[in-house]
Amino acid sequence: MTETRDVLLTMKGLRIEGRADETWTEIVKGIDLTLHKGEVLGLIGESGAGKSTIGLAAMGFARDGCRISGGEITFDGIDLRAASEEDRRHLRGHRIAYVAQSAAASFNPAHRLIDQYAEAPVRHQVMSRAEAERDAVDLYRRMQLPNPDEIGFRYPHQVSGGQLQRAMTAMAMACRPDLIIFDEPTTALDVTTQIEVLAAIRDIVDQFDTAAIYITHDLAVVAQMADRIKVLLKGEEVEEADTRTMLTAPREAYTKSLWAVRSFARPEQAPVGGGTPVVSVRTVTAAYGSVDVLHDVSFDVHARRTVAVVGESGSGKSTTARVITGLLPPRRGEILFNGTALPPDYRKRSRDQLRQAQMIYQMADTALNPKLRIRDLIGRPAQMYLGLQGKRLDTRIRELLSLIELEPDDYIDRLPSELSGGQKQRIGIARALAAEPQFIICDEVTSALDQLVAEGILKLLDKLQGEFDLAYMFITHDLATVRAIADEVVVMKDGRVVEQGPKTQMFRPPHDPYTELLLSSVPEMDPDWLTGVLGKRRASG
Amino acid sequence: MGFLTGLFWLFATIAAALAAGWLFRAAAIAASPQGLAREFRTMPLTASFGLLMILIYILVAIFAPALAPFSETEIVGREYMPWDAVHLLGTDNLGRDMLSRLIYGARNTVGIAFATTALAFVAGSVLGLLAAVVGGWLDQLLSRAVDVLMAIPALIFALLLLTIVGTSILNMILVIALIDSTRVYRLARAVAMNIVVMDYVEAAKLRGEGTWRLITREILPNAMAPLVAEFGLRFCFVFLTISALSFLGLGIQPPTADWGSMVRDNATLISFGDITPLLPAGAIALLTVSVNFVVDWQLHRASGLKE
Amino acid sequence: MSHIWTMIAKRLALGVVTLFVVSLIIFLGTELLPGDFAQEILGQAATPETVAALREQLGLNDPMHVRYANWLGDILQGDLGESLANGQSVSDLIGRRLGNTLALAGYAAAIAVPLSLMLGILAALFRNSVFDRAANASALTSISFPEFFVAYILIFFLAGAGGMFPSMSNFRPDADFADFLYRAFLPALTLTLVVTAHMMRMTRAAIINLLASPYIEMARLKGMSPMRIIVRHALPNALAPIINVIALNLAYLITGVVVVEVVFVYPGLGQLMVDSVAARDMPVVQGVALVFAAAYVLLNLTADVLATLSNPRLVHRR
Amino acid sequence: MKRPYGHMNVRRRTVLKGTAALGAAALVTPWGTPLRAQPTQGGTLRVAISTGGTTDSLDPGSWDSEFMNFQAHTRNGYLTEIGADGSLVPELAESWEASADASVWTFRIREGVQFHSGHVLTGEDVVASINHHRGADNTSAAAPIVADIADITADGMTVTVTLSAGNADFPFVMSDYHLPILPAQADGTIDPATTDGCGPFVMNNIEFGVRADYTRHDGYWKPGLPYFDAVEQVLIFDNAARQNALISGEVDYIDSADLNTVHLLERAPGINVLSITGTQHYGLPMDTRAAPFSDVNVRQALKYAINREQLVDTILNGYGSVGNDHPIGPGQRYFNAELEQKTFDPDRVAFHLREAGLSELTVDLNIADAAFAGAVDAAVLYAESAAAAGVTINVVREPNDGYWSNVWMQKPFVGTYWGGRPTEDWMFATAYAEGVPWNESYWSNERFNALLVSARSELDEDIRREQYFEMQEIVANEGGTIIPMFAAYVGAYSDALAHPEQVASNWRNDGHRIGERWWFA
Repeated sequence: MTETRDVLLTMKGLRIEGRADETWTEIVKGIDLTLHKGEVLGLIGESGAGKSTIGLAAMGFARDGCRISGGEITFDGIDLRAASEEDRRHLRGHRIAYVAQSAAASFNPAHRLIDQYAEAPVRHQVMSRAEAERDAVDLYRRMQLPNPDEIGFRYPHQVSGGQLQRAMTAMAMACRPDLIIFDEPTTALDVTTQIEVLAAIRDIVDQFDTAAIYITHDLAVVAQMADRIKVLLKGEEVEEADTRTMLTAPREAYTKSLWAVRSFARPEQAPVGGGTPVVSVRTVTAAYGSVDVLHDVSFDVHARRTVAVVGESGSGKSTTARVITGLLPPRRGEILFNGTALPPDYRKRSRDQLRQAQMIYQMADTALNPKLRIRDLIGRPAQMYLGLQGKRLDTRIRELLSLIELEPDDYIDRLPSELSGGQKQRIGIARALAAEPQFIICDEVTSALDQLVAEGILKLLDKLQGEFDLAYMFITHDLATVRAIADEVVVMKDGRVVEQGPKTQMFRPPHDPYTELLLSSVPEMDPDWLTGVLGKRRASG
Repeated sequence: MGFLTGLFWLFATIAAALAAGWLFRAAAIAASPQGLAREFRTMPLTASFGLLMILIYILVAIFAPALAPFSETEIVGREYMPWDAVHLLGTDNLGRDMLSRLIYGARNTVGIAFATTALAFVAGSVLGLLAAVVGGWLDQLLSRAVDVLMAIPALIFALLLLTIVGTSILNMILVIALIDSTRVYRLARAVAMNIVVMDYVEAAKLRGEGTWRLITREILPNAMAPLVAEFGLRFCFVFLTISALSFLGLGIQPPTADWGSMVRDNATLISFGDITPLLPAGAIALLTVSVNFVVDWQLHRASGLKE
Repeated sequence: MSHIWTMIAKRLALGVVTLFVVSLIIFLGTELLPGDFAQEILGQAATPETVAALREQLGLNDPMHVRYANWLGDILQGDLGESLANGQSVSDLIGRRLGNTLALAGYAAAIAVPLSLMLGILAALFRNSVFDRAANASALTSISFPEFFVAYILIFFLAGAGGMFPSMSNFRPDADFADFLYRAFLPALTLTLVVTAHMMRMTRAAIINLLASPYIEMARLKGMSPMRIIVRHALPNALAPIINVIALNLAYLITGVVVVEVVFVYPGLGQLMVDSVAARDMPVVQGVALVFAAAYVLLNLTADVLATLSNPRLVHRR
Repeated sequence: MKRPYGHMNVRRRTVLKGTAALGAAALVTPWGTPLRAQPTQGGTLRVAISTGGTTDSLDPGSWDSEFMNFQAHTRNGYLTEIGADGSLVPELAESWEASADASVWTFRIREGVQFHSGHVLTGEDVVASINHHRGADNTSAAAPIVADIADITADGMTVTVTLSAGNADFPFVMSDYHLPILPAQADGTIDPATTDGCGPFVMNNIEFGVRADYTRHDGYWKPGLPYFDAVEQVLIFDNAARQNALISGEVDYIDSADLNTVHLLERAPGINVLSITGTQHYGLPMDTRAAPFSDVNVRQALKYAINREQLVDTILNGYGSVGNDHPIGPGQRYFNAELEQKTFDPDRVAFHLREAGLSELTVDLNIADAAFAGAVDAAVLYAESAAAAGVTINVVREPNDGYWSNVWMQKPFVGTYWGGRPTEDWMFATAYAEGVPWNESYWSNERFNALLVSARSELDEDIRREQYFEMQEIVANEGGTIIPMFAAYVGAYSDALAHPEQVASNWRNDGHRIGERWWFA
């Protein structure tokens, strides 16, 4: 009796289909799931695993172009598939709430936070508008938002990403639901912000004893949040166990490979003993309009070496890249290439100078023209810089595709939309290689990818560096990536270099306080990590 | 009773149109190669019907001399003869065969409207994309010039220009295209502005690509969807402009048959409940609706909204 | 808010420049027209001597730039000049007609704007339904008929012998408001049919465009009803394009309705402009062109300001 | 009331033929509706006029639209009036007499005529009104017709006009619509912007290109007139709109019906169509100085190559009559009915071409609808019939706007229209005399010019008739203008209106005097 009352949500043999080109394909293939009251279940898997789809199905909801085709979903005794749309609507936001990945995109830009907070309680007739407003302030305070009394009266764009994510969690709590679906709530945040949000979410879930499904691809994060973890792969369950068991003794090979992802690190290289750097950034100060965003930035990148530029969003990493590529001529300072100063504006650079420095972008989706085929995407630089035509061009394209480990015959005539995220990123790499450069800027190239895929990309880049004597400048906010690939590290904050040196030195104390904060904020695969860090910070701060 | 009969015919027409669309779609799927057939399978019946109609209009326009029982301008009988076996739709105000003029009208009207819209699009979108890509003074110059041109009421501006340059068909195409191209420019520039900030455009710029290649390879293919949608609406606005000009005496000049002028010439009949002017007007309306059905379908595909 | 005032000031300055260039273009355009006022007004019934005498009398023999400079000088002092044809003050002439034009445009807009918003919202709500397709098809049909034809059809059904409404809107100067509403109903209805489709399609498209946004999904997951999602969550964010297309159509209602004016015998500015161009009555042509251009500039400005105000990002800076 | 279309055709044709035979102003009364004998008082006449514009003005010298012409006769009085039967009758001039050479005219002004402002008419007003159009550099459209006045003086109620040459038709000239009698100001001039007048109606307001409103002038000198209490005059430019206004009862009278659909209008209940053939004619002038038109045989060939009946049937929809290449209408005093009517005759075309020494003939005809309604269609029809006679006519369509400045009298073969003039002399002197500004065909004929001068001051009726007959023959056979048709004035009115048995043919709208002559039944 107690056992059944304790169960909040069950799914049995859940099947969900998605539509592509007028045909339905199964994307969730028979999932069973049980969630008890007050329990937090972590759903983990790579993109395409069906995590979000299952999470939404828990609300009886299928995205446009998807349909729940089989199985049972029972929430607190209510059969969600059989219930009317009206009834399901009444549950949503009221008894089951949702926290989305990007709060910045999921808050309606046209309304103030508190209006959006109050909407569900007022519409579901849980409380009056005035009560809702009072309640909002209370929850904002509990979520440790600054100025809880007035922050609700701001518009979403006036609030930072981390704060928005907390406000969204507060909004989900508004009706005191029995269940909250957290759909990658911290993926889009900087590490230092992520830790605060994680703490706030965990606190509030504890305080109200709310059950939750926590969806993420980040093992370290789920370790902090979940009581149990379910691992998914391509719409099927791999295994499920309580968190500690799962972390210490994964049963399945796939799970083990996930666990092993962080092991890649290239061997340490001897420090550079002089010689002309390929690229040298010399005391660069740059401004957007009249506001300086870079102050006296200097560093060198040598051949066969990778310099990682680390920092949170707004630290000036990408601006530095724009200065090097010539998109943003600096106000002071200069860029030397093999010891020679480059014209500050890319339009003044020679074709060969342009060829020598290539760039790989973070979002492969926007970096590849969606209307061009792979052949044209990577053939163009070869054709333009090296004058390859016809048969020779075709051979070169195939060569490049082989280099990035894609089967030429299969891929040469595809459109970007017919590729996975990792494959797109590989095309970006091939495009850079096609120019036969000496220097490549990699701008957060792995941050949008699943960890397994990301690791593949990093290994590929490492291999290519050896083969072609490339110099890399690696822009990232992810210290795991730094650990994996960098030779030297440049830490930036607010447009300034706060610390720089060889990787080994960087991961060894003593640190600059900011570097320390960055390092300590990276989640670890230890369920007690978050509690520990918070305890330490409270004690010291 | 009359209302019910009307309703019956309305539904009968819609049913017939959808049936025609269905048959056409089936035929198109059967007749076309694999890739194309898949496109057709996703086509809603409205779009299929629209495509069929456009095809018929094009065929009629091309084969007008073979299809029309009489010549475009020949006076074959008394004025305003009723419908009979020889003159299927009767004769017009000068005694010319109505059906023949309708058929020739397809050639003139569709041809002129298409040429005008196409010209407006080429001019407007090239300049709009150029302004977005090059930016700076060129953008300022073009945008301010377009502002000024748009501040002059289109119809009155057309009237003025046509009076200056004379009312030949070529002049009319040029003048309307000029005026319409300002509207296209604005749209093209706005759309391109969203595309030039994309990383792939930045990549192409850093690669050292020229402006022309940036426009034609990187931006234009990605700006096609909204431009195509605009094309559909512009296409019918061109019809309207031409017929409004005809109304004011500056449109396509007789004896050339065009639907706008044919509506105009016979328009007074409607005051007496005679449906003759509905024929050319209906021909315009049917084509407009068809074009926009197809455009809607293309737009829906491009928007990626799956429902 | 101060940045909005700055924007308004800048745009107004730009608007003045636009007006200046428009007046120059219209002036040159009218100059290029064959014949001049003296010839046109005296027409076939004029001897070369009378034409020459009239030309001298009106100062048409001055060089072009002198005449333009004179005209511009007067404008800067707030004087629109006098009609060459009948010596009436251009501002009086325009003033009367402008009132009529604005009244008709306002009348049509008062029907068309709410109607098209409502239809657009409903079409977005019931997208791809029979209602959506029917609304879309009938809207397209109504804009693919020439204006004058729509007008004739309406007259046939709603006026005619024993009809409900007058076929002619030529009201007495002392007509009251109710009389105006009654007499101007058919032209307003014609214009409504002409502009509704465009605004409706834009409303629908702008809303549907947003339906894939995460915040719309969020609203659905908060259990909000479809109607509320459209009206409360999508519409406020779709306002900018909708306002723009409304402004464009209002500008059309003010500047582009000469055909409807002719059919319904409505004494508006369009007919005045066409008459004056035909007669080469330069001061009137210039005056009306300025009014039209000013209407366009002001409407665009208003649209931009409203679109800005509808976007909290632009109103409430960080 | 409805009748089948075919029936109408027959009726129309019969009436038109009858008109020609009668040689008088024609009145088509719809299917013999009996005319009310007893005019009744009261009501507001609402009239829709077809042409006019915002560029109209109150200055009588500028009047050129039907709108202003209508207001002219509704508001004003004239020295003389052309009666419904085409004869000249006294109006503000009680009587007049001429010197033997017709060069000095003395008018006796009517006593006790009051302007709307209360001012009482004297000879000074007449002199001031005429002088408004006189003098060097005068821009009045009427300046040419008063150019012959050497001197005009008033002595109380007598006005004496001295002409530079004799003119037997001078009193006719005084009926021209540009010459209303307006009150003289202290300085002996008239105020060209005045809305005063001494006609049957007081003008309350006028908005050019839109409307004008009048109320009855209670002190009008013609006993019992006018019948209406008020007149509302509106401008409706669009054919369909005008007809709709009549059908829906918005107006009682429209001055011009769309010839394309007039047969349908006739069938509408309660609507009568009024068709008057007067002096309005359409023409195709050739520049007689330019080859090949300088050869009279070429001109004759072109005149025989046109199918006049077809043009009247198609372009005028039957509302009009064929022309005989001279500008004198069948209703006029000295119309030459004995002249052989030219018809489409390929043999004669061939004959004249042979005479001209040509094996074939190709000419350009530059034309626009501004020349007359349906001008381009007429040109297309002409080209078709001419082709059948072996003459190639290339129809070159010109823009309407600017037609009168750039094409007419500039290109060698064009289209034209004339509202006509009430007297033969006036018409010939305006457009056919050597060297006059509007001699459209740049035609010159010695015999014709001599006859014109002698007939002008000829007071003997028979001699005068003979002279005008000969002039018509010369113009028809040697002149440079093809005049294929006389177009009727086709208006329409509601059943509620009634009019006298005879309706004037000198202008539309019963000589624009509907306000004074018609009444509500």
